[in-house]
Amino acid sequence: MPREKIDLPHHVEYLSILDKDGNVDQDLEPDIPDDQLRKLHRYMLLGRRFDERMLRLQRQGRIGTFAPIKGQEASQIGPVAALREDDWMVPAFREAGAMIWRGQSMEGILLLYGGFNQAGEMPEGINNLPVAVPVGTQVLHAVGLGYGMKYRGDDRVAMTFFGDGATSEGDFHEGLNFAGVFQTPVVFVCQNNHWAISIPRSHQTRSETLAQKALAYGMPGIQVDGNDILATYVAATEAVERARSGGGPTLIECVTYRRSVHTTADDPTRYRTDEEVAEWEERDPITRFQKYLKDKGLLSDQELEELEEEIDTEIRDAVEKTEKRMEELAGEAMVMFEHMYAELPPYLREQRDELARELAAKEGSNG
Amino acid sequence: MPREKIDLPHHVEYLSILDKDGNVDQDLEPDIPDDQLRKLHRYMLLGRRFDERMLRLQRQGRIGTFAPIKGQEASQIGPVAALREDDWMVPAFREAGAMIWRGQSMEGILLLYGGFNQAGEMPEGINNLPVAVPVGTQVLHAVGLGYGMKYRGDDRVAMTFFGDGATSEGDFHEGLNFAGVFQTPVVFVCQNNHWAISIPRSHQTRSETLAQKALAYGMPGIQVDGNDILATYVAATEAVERARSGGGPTLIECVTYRRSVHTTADDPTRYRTDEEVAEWEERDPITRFQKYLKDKGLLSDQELEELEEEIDTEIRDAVEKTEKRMEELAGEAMVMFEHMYAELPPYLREQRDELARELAAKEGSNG
Amino acid sequence: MAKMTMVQALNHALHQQMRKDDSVVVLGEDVGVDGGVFRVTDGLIDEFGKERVIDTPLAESAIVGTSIGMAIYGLKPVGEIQFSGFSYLAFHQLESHAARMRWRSQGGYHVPMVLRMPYAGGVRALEHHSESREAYYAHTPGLKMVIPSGPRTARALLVSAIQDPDPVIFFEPKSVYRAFREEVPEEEESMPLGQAQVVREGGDITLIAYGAMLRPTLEAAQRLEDEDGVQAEVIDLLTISPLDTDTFAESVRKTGRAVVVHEAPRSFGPGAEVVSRLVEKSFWYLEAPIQRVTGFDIIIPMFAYEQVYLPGVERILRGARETLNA
Amino acid sequence: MAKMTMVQALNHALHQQMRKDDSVVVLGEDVGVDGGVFRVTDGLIDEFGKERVIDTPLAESAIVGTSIGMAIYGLKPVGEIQFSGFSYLAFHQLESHAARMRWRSQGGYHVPMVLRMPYAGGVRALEHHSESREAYYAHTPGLKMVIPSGPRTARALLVSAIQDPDPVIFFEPKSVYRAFREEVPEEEESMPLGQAQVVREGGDITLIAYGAMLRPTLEAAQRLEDEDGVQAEVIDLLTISPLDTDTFAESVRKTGRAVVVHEAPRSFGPGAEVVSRLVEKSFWYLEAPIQRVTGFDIIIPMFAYEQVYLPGVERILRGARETLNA
Ligand SMILES: Cc1ncc(C[n+]2csc(CCOP(=O)(O)OP(=O)(O)O)c2C)c(N)n1
Ligand SMILES: Cc1ncc(C[n+]2csc(CCOP(=O)(O)OP(=O)(O)O)c2C)c(N)n1
Ligand SMILES: [Mg+2]
Ligand SMILES: [Mg+2]
Repeated sequence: MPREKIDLPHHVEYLSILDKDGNVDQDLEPDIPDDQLRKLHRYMLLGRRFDERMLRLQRQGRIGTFAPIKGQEASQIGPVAALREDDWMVPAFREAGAMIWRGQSMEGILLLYGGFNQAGEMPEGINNLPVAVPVGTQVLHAVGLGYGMKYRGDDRVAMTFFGDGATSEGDFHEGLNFAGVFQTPVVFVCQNNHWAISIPRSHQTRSETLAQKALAYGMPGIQVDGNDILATYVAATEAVERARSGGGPTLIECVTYRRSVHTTADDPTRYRTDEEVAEWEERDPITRFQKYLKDKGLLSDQELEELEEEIDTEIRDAVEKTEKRMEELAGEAMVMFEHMYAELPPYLREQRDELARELAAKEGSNG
Repeated sequence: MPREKIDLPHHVEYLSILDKDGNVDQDLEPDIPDDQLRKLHRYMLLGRRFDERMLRLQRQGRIGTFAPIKGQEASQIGPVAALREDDWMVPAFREAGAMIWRGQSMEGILLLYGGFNQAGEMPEGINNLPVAVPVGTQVLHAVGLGYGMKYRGDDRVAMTFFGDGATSEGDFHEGLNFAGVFQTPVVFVCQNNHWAISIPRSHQTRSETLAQKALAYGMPGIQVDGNDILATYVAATEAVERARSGGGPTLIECVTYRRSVHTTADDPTRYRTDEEVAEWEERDPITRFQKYLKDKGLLSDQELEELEEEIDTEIRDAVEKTEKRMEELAGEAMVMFEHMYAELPPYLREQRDELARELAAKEGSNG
Repeated sequence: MAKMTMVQALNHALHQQMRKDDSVVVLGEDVGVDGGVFRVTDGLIDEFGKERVIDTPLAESAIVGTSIGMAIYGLKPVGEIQFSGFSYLAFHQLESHAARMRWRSQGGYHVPMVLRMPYAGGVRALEHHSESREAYYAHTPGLKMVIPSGPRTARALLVSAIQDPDPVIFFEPKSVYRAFREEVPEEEESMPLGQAQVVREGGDITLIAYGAMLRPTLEAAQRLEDEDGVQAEVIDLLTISPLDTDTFAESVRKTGRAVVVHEAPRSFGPGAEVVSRLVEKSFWYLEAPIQRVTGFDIIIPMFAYEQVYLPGVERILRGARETLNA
Repeated sequence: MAKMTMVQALNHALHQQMRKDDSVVVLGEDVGVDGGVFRVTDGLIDEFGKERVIDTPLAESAIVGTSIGMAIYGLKPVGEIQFSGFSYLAFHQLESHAARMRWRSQGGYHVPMVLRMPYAGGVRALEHHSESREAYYAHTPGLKMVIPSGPRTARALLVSAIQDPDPVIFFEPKSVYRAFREEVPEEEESMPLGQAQVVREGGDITLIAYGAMLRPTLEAAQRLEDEDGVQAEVIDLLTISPLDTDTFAESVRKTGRAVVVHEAPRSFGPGAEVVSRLVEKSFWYLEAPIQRVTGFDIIIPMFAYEQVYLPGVERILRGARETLNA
């Protein structure tokens, strides 16, 4: 008949491998093949440059609102790099980098933010769900995918991304709880970028870390330096392996920072200081990793220059292709009736015909 | 650049004061006035007997479905005993004991389960919300009440009850998170009665305790022996005092057992064993407390007998009064149009008149 | 052929579909060991095991949200919400994802799930256990909304719903669950979704109903014949969305008069859509205003008064007679 | 009097009501420091502080659920849902509690809350940011559902909504937010909820609209006059529920013809209720089928096509002409 502290079997860890100047903790340094290291770097850089380009396109009115990833490259590319192609990735709406790593095209992403229904098409064989806008809701889909994998005996894993803000939503809770109970092979990656639009992390929840929320579901939680791609990669690899081998789900909190606007509709000067942003610039995930690669002899200044050019061309091509595609698609509004159901029911066929007649009449009167 | 365990400022405690045979841990024994001890006992016993009577009434078809409290008396009366009258209580649907302690009448409860709209009336000056059927949803109302108290500078507290099953719902999560962030004076009391209809506690969540879910919200959590009214009272008193003095919310998990059916529509033999139920009979909260009172010289066999009789009469009176009231109210179906809005809009006045005409016509043709 | 209640017929459909197709899984609160609070899933766990008949934690959004993920992975989840009054906790998953995945992915992914739930009044239940809010789902593009009226239609429609490649909300009128039995063939039987049935022919007036309201409507039709010499045509909608306009529009072109019956609140309810489509498709044939005999626009009362609230034979009769005399 | 946009007018109403009544509090995601993503709550936190202008964590159900508790405690919470497409996460709190507390407690408690949210299309936004699903709320007994059409009605209706003792869902047509300015008096001005306005008189046809659809409807009316010599009466519903039947039923008794216009999907949409009430109240005066000019029963497309989806002047004109020629 005591009053005593309860010992919990799980605890919460913090992991960091590359410090902010790019120095590596040799005890923790993972053994990643050179090619893979180069690939990680390439995709982070591509993500950064594509983001910059999209911002310009948006400012020019050539695409609509989108959510930049600047500063979060390591938080999303490290985790997906731990996946196999036949695993599944379930994004929120700020994972352009992860989506590209996983095989989605820049064209597709541009088309999405250009406002075209047709952007929904996923390239053949890519196991990514589409962007999910309602915050936190996609977490459950990953759990369902995970259930399917387990049910079918497939040794696959579902990884889902969400922000610090998303942890306040009921669906986050229900998803992690289901995953715990059913021990589904799911890796929950929280990109804690310190802000949910104007709400700072400290006001989102009173828990000291987001990782510790794992304790509520009897699963391991780990907080990592989200601007350290070695750490995000290592944490995710452990979690993916655990999930794949039947060890159940993991919550990973990547501590990072959204250095750009929330979306292009947002004005962050209303709620945060330039100093705070500048502080995080110093912890840039790409510069840091470049230092590491240079130290390892895997990246020279010239190689970097060449890579930048290559990426630039790639992005330019994608933009050009997409703008052409947008022009082609501009007149295809009738597509809005497609894919509502496997088969269009009669009343929708009538409505479609209604619209087709309207468009034909307009065409006629214009011609 | 370490890999290290994160220290959390809060930990989770377990508290038990009276053991299952009614022996008290003298170090932990609270200083409760004799009258209050007698009152705790009286309401537990009343709760038990009223429950038994309701079950019979239901079996006789005189009331509808309800949720018995048998075995959980200490889990709900201990906590509300820590409240002041001007505090607020926000129940789920299995808190008849707490409701009565807080001043609701047995007549009102019987009328509710008798299926009458009029049961919703709360006696003047009683700060209880009505029964909330959708699991977990009421938790948020307590947080809103708490916000109001804080905003108004009232030194009050809101206490809300819910079950183990409710902890899986998104609203539980959102409620505790808001309470943590806004430091509202709310005490969250989970009656972990081991079952959510047929789902055992172990299948509801993988966390080892429900109390540890508090860590996700940066608030203290405590698990108590829910069949020990001294423990539930002490834990609640601490939490209420903390809340009242601006120390924020607490999660209390009362570990107890639903010894009866889930509701009268349920057949528990489908999902649990008689042995399990029998085991918990041995940990009965009332017998245990009676032993304690007897040891303290606060209860004799004769006093108990008298009390039982007194309670019996009280319940009989309540049942009689309610049955008379039900007869009176049976013809008052028009009440269904009342209290939909402060003022009935025109289309509803029309519908009300429509029904009034229909009932008058029926009356006429019967008469 | 066996005589079955609606509960038995639904249970039969689930057994049969699960035997036939191992991608069919059942999930929800108390659907496994307990067999469902109404016993619709009784015995499934014994035959198919707990991986396929999944007792979930208490979380409606998670039931629907994980079903979506399962369905995308190729399973055919049949989720249960214990009462339709609790489906609102999952409303966003239904509106924002189940209904949209096919569209959002331009056909790349689809969500062949069924979400079953008991709905409507008449069983003396607690608050939130008696609502009829099918209009919420019927108004949601991307969903289908089905409501059977008896054991045989329940079985056949559930089979179709399970086999349908898109998400189907399946409301089961709980007052019909054990109210009567019908012959139900042993072999699989399905019925196309989106097709209403003329269940009684007549040339004088069209009565349109569904779910638990079908039986009182049929009874009213009989009384119209017996007492007024009026031949009422009765249509059982069966699918609320996509609504089979042709069947009732055609009937009203013949009868010129219509009454639509439902338990749901009247305003912005399913009846309004039926009326509107009749105005659009059969206006010139109308000889009288179309009547709505429905629940009132209030919260369905606690059970002591629910029978007064619910449309019954008398109220339907009165509506029909007013329409006939208009 | 000052010329204000709808955003300014709403902001003005909030400032004024908060100054007048310290029980009015504002809460939601980004409503404080950021002033709301559309700036409707701009400046409030500076004047009233963060206890009254509450930046909440990201959780819609909690915004509504805690508002309910606050309202019961005597506050008048004005919650904001960032976009109506995210209100479904709180649907159960609205249906099961906000709408029912007065009823459940037989008048003991009531919920004087307002839930504001931008709705509808036209601003080139992402998925879920352009929906019009007012019918969900209009079909829910216990709620009121209000949609202003311009700065002045927005201000006056928001004042009434805040002062109303019952829960009001307040949809703000975001394409109108900054589209034009209107004179708005400095003094408090309110308008009764549940009352439609005849905004243009005419004897030949009645056009019924609300929200962002009012302006194209008025433009169509002007063109009917200019091009067809037809006098259209235009009614702005303003409150969807309780729906002011009298105003439009009377108008149609005069004109015999009606078109109802909305962005929401057609089937089971608000227009269906308008049609049904016209059938019930003005049937014998109808000279043509009532037309619904509405959004299609599909998910509103991504923004490249949204203008094709949305009813515009041309589509309204066509509907009106068909009705006139029927
Ligand atoms: C359910 C829901 N509520 C509100 C929004 C509007 N909104 C979009 S992003 C966002 C903040 C998200 O914060 P976080 O989860 O931290 O992700 P981040 O934007 O930082 O990547 C909000 C409030 C939304 N999309 N979905
Ligand atoms: C949102 C919701 N889902 C489902 C139900 C049906 N239901 C009523 S009680 C209950 C189990 C509740 O379990 P718990 O929270 O442990 O409380 P207990 O019944 O044990 O007191 C269920 C599933 C409900 N009332 N509300
Ligand atoms: Mg964030
Ligand atoms: Mg329980």
